[in-house]
Amino acid sequence: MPEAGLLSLIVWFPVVAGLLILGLARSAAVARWSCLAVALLEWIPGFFLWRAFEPGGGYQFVERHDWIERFNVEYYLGIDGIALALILLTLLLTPAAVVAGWRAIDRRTGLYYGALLIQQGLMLGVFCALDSLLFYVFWEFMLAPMFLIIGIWGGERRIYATVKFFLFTFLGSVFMLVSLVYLYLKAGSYAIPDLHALPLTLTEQQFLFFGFLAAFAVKVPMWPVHTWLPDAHVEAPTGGSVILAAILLKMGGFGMLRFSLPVTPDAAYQFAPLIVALSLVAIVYIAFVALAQRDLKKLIAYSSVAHMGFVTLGMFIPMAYAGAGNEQLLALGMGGGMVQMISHGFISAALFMCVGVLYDRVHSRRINDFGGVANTMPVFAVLLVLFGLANAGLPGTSGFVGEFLVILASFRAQPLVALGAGTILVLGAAYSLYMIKRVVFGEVANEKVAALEDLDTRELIALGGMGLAVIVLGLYPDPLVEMMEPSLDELARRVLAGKAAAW
Amino acid sequence: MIGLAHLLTLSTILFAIAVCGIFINRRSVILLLMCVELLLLAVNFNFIAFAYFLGDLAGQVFVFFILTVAAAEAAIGLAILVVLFRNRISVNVEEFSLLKG
Amino acid sequence: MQQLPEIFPLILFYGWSGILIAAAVGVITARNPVHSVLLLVLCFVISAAIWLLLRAEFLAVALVLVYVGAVMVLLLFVVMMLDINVERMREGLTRYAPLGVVVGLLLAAQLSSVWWLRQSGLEIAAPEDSLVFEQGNTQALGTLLYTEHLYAFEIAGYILLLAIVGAITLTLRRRRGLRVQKVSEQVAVRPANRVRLVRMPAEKDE
Amino acid sequence: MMYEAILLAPLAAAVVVALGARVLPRNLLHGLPILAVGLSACLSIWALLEQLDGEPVNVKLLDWLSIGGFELSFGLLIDRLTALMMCVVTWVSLAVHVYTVGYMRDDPGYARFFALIAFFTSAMLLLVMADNFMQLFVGWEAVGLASYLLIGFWFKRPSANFASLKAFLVNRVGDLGLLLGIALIGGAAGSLDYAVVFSGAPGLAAQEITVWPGVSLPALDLGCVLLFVGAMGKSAQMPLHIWLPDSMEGPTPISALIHAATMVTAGVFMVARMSPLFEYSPLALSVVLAVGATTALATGLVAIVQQDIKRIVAWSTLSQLGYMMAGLGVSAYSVAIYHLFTHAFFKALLFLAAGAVIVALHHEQDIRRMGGLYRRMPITYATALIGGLALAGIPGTAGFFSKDALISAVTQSAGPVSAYAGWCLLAGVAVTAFYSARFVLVVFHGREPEGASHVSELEPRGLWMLVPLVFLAVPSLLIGWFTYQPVVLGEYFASSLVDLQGGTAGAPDLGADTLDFFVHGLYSPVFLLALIGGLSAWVLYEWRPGWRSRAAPVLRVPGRVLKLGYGFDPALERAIIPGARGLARVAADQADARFIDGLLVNGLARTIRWGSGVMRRLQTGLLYHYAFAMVAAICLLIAWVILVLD
Repeated sequence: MPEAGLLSLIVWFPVVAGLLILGLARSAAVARWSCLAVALLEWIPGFFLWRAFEPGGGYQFVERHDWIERFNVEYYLGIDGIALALILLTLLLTPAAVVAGWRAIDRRTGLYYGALLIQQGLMLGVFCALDSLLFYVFWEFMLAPMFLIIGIWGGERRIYATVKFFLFTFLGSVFMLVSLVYLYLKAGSYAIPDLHALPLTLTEQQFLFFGFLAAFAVKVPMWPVHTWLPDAHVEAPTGGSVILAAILLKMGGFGMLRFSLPVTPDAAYQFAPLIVALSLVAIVYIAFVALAQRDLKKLIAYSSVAHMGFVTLGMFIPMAYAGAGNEQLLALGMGGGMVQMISHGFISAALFMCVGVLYDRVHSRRINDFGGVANTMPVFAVLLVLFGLANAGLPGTSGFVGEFLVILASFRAQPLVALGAGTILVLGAAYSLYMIKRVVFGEVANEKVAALEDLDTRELIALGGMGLAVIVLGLYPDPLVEMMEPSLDELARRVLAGKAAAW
Repeated sequence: MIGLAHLLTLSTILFAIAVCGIFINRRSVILLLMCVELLLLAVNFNFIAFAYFLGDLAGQVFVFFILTVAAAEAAIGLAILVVLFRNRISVNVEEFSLLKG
Repeated sequence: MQQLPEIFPLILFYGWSGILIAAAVGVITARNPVHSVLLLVLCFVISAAIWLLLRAEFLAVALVLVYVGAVMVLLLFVVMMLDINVERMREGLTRYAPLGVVVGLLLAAQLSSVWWLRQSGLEIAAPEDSLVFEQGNTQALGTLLYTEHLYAFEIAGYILLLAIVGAITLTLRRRRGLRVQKVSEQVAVRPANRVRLVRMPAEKDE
Repeated sequence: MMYEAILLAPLAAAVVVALGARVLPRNLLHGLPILAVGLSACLSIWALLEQLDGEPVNVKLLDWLSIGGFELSFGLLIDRLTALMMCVVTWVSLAVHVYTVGYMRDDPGYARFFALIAFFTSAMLLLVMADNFMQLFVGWEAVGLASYLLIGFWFKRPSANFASLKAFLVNRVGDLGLLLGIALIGGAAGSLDYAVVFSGAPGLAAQEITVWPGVSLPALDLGCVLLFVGAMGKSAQMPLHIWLPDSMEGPTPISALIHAATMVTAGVFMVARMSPLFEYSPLALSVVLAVGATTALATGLVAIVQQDIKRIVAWSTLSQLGYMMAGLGVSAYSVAIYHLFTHAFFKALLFLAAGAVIVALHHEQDIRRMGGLYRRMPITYATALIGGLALAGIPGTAGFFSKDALISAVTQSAGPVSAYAGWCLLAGVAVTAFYSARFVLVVFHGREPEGASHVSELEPRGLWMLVPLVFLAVPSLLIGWFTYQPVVLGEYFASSLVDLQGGTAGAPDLGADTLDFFVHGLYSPVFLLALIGGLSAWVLYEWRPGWRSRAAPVLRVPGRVLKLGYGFDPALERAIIPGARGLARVAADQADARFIDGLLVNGLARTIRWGSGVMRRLQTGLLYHYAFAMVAAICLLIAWVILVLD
């Protein structure tokens, strides 16, 4: 397969297909199957992308054309190892999101599946974009399908949730736009590599850093701008939740690696203690919040916040305390954060799908409505326990790898921070397993649970596939890390070199 | 000889009268329209005066366009007025507060 | 052209100005809207006269034709057409008069202050020196309009067109149940719409 | 290849059984795991023999990942310590596998159980065969997972679910320490490979860790203490011991395999494995010694008052683990491991015997409803007696050799807490003998309870359960005679354990050879104490039971304290759990829902709505208001032009 245009194909194929499904699919079955087919077909270029990618080769598969000449905006695509990992994650998880809505979405299916595919394409666009304005366009457009998915097929309070979701994320990204425009005025270009190379004074960097932080912190989401997430998750249909948790949240972390760290390295260095503090709060405090949840989806949503805290912690802790020039430590922390993102993508998607499986059957998400599910759904119970344990960071599952690396990096930087982060070992296990204890174990709690049917083939394939991914990533994360490592090393070098001195 | 001051004073007085008119006539939309015409007239006076005294026809061109737009405005305004009256049987300004927040 | 005394235009100006101001005051104070409109017509006519003094012949004529001839007639038409309760319209006239006067005076004072303040520094060229007025006013204006301001002129045309269309659409009243000939339907009709051929089984004799 | 087979055979069996639970015939469901573990067991013996006259072997399995200067991989390190542990794990596991066929015969979760214990065996092997800290942690957590799933095996029971959750979480507290310790060592040594870290131990001892700006701690002391916290969790040292008695909710084979013989000794193994590090940290060793000795005595006392047959053995396990830790604390690593080795056999034996009794009595676990079973269950009785004697450390049994050597090592050490530890352990001997005797006497002697006439050990499970009992009884009784000489006195562990402080060498009480030590043991105060303990149990439970009720008023308060387990469990259930829940509720309902979401987020929205409400009132909809505003604005604008611009 020719490498030129591969990225464009990956980005636009689902968008076009989504538009077609949205416009043409007359019956639910057609919409479902064609959407699934498109999502699976995307794996083919994805596979070629993966095979042809060379770790350490800088930005690859570059496509560069003029877009808006007047402002020097370009259609500029290209990926490094970090983006590739997230692209593969997106490609792998989209079919799961399609399957997740198989039963639950029974009205306006064409619109739903169209929106899902468009969403996928736009998210891939974010990962591929090397022009910051293009990045921003994808970034903002991405909100629209999710807005529809939650707003149309959501639960009772969906309007509140969508408005909250939209306002939060939109408000944040507007600040990013301001930062981008400032950078453009300064650099005369929107190309991300140019922005990386642009020298900036410390004061400039401070303002820009907070501009970017506003956008990315909301997306991650970091404490205390996280409250949109539980609401959005609770109201979203399962497929929406899967996409939201698995991929949308990763935008924040990705953005930090693309912008916050390399564009404003000195400010990042300066404000790292702040980010670390926020991350710690997210890990410890949110874990407690999760412990008290009565709604399955809320619990998982809060645990997402806590786990994403590890991502930001990993990215910033090496800078917060270690001396400059400690590239390896920074690469370790960022690598931990990245692995954590990928792993959390699978785990949270799977957990939300599990909740969806239960919700499709019982139409409830309250933990108290369940109990003894293992009696009637043994296969499902095994998978849920697996994902619960992965969520608790059990070694052998992917959840462990990221946490391990981040704690390793944290301890080297600041032992007490590692201690605080390490409490996730106990707290994460507490809320995950406490949930499992109440849902899966025990006697059959009520007639609804007694009437449960175990997974059907589609669900089994989707969940089983994710389970396999979680275990494989946990036992053998080397290929993933190898893919990202050169990019991370390069990034770490760039960040630690700083900019203010150059100016 | 007529000076610029004469004309400007005249237009000022005319303008002030028209503004007064807007405030005095709190009832009729028609009168408001008429006051607006008066305002425009006052402004036109200024343009014509300056065109004359500065020897620049641009002022007159401006007046030309103002007349055009004012004619259009009057036509549309009156049309709206007619529709309004047809629906509400009144042209009383105080009865119209649809835009109230 | 016979030279008139210098003072003559000034006298004309003062006279017309007086009438103009009086008419304007009348416009806003007349109890009957019809009177107001008529007084406004007077205002426009007088203005046209003053504009003639300022060598804006074309505009003066246009003012009379367009405004007095068209707009004001339209206004008068509307006023008379609409059955306006004159007495009710005039309520509260005196109530708001002081406010109106104050606002008007304030504005007048401010506007003139601009003039008085700036007067000293502003050099006004003598009107006779200007070459612009050598040729006929209409010709000069026309030249300007059709060359330099052609786009604006075109746009003005569109605005007028829009105003016409707008005014018509707004006031056009579609009455329900009115029997109107629909020509397009009549032309487009097909035999099948009008005649239905029915196949009936032949009646059998029992 | 062989070494990989040892590790992977049980895992493969577990996977096959788990996936084929519904399709495989019953014979294969237990046959496959037994064959696989049997294979591992035989290969472990082979590995041990290889090690007896060979060099340690290091096998690389898989590159896990490498990033930021860390190269993490899975690998197998087989030296003498590992080989011994492998033998213990696989052989006890094999016995338990066989026993399970009988014990779990009627359970609907038959396949699940075999899959899990086979998985556990693999995980435990992964732990002991690890050649780096990361893999150690992976194995560490994997055995924890197996333990969690097996304690909660009967998932319909609320008590089992609670116990499994408790076990996992308490273990996780310890794991946190272990993980931090690993992180510390990884950071300080720049690698997580045993070889690299151990060879750099002297350098590590000189490093300092800045915990807080201005506060530095010796890296190795901190690291070893953190590692030991991990060991405290897994090996159930006070105060992290609370999960182990509750873990008896799991099926008895599990209690024997995981919660007596293997997993709980992982902490001991780990500290021994880290001996090159601990040797440079006298502080950490003192902590180990103090915690171990305290646990040994305190938990032994609790065993006296237990009425549940399994809990007696469980608390005694805690006590014995304390002994092992104490041994580690005086650098007598080989002796501690030796005690681990013998303890694995006799404690598994005791558990399996207890299980046989439980099954025979139709899941009755209260010893007050037992008695006189020696007639009905002679083989079980004989094996339990052997186990009890070994546990009490009667000279000649396996327990004697290891425990006496251990006590000798501790009492002759000269550390800061040695005296305290020595007294604890000596007192513990009497306590151990007392509860061992009580266990045997109350269950097998005394008056037969009503309805016990039909009890038979041959029916219905038969040989499946008796063979493992006999199989374990033999080493419990005899193995000391063959192994004491090389392991404790000889140089068996010379290549794998580092003993700078001289914990075992120079202890004259250890005897010149095995027989010498045995004879020496007969005269030692330890034996005397054991006799006193055993005899007093005989007096109170067999000869003069009435004395117990007479002593009752005096012993009420201490008895109550012991019954409550010194208040750890009530503290957990009344303070820590409700406290955590309350904190969670406050965090969720007040801080998050009410403050952040309610006050800040929705508060902002409300403020905007209020503001727009105010602004809305300006929009009256009345024309002249707008007109007035416009004119006023024009006035202001002109005023601004006049006053400011001029």
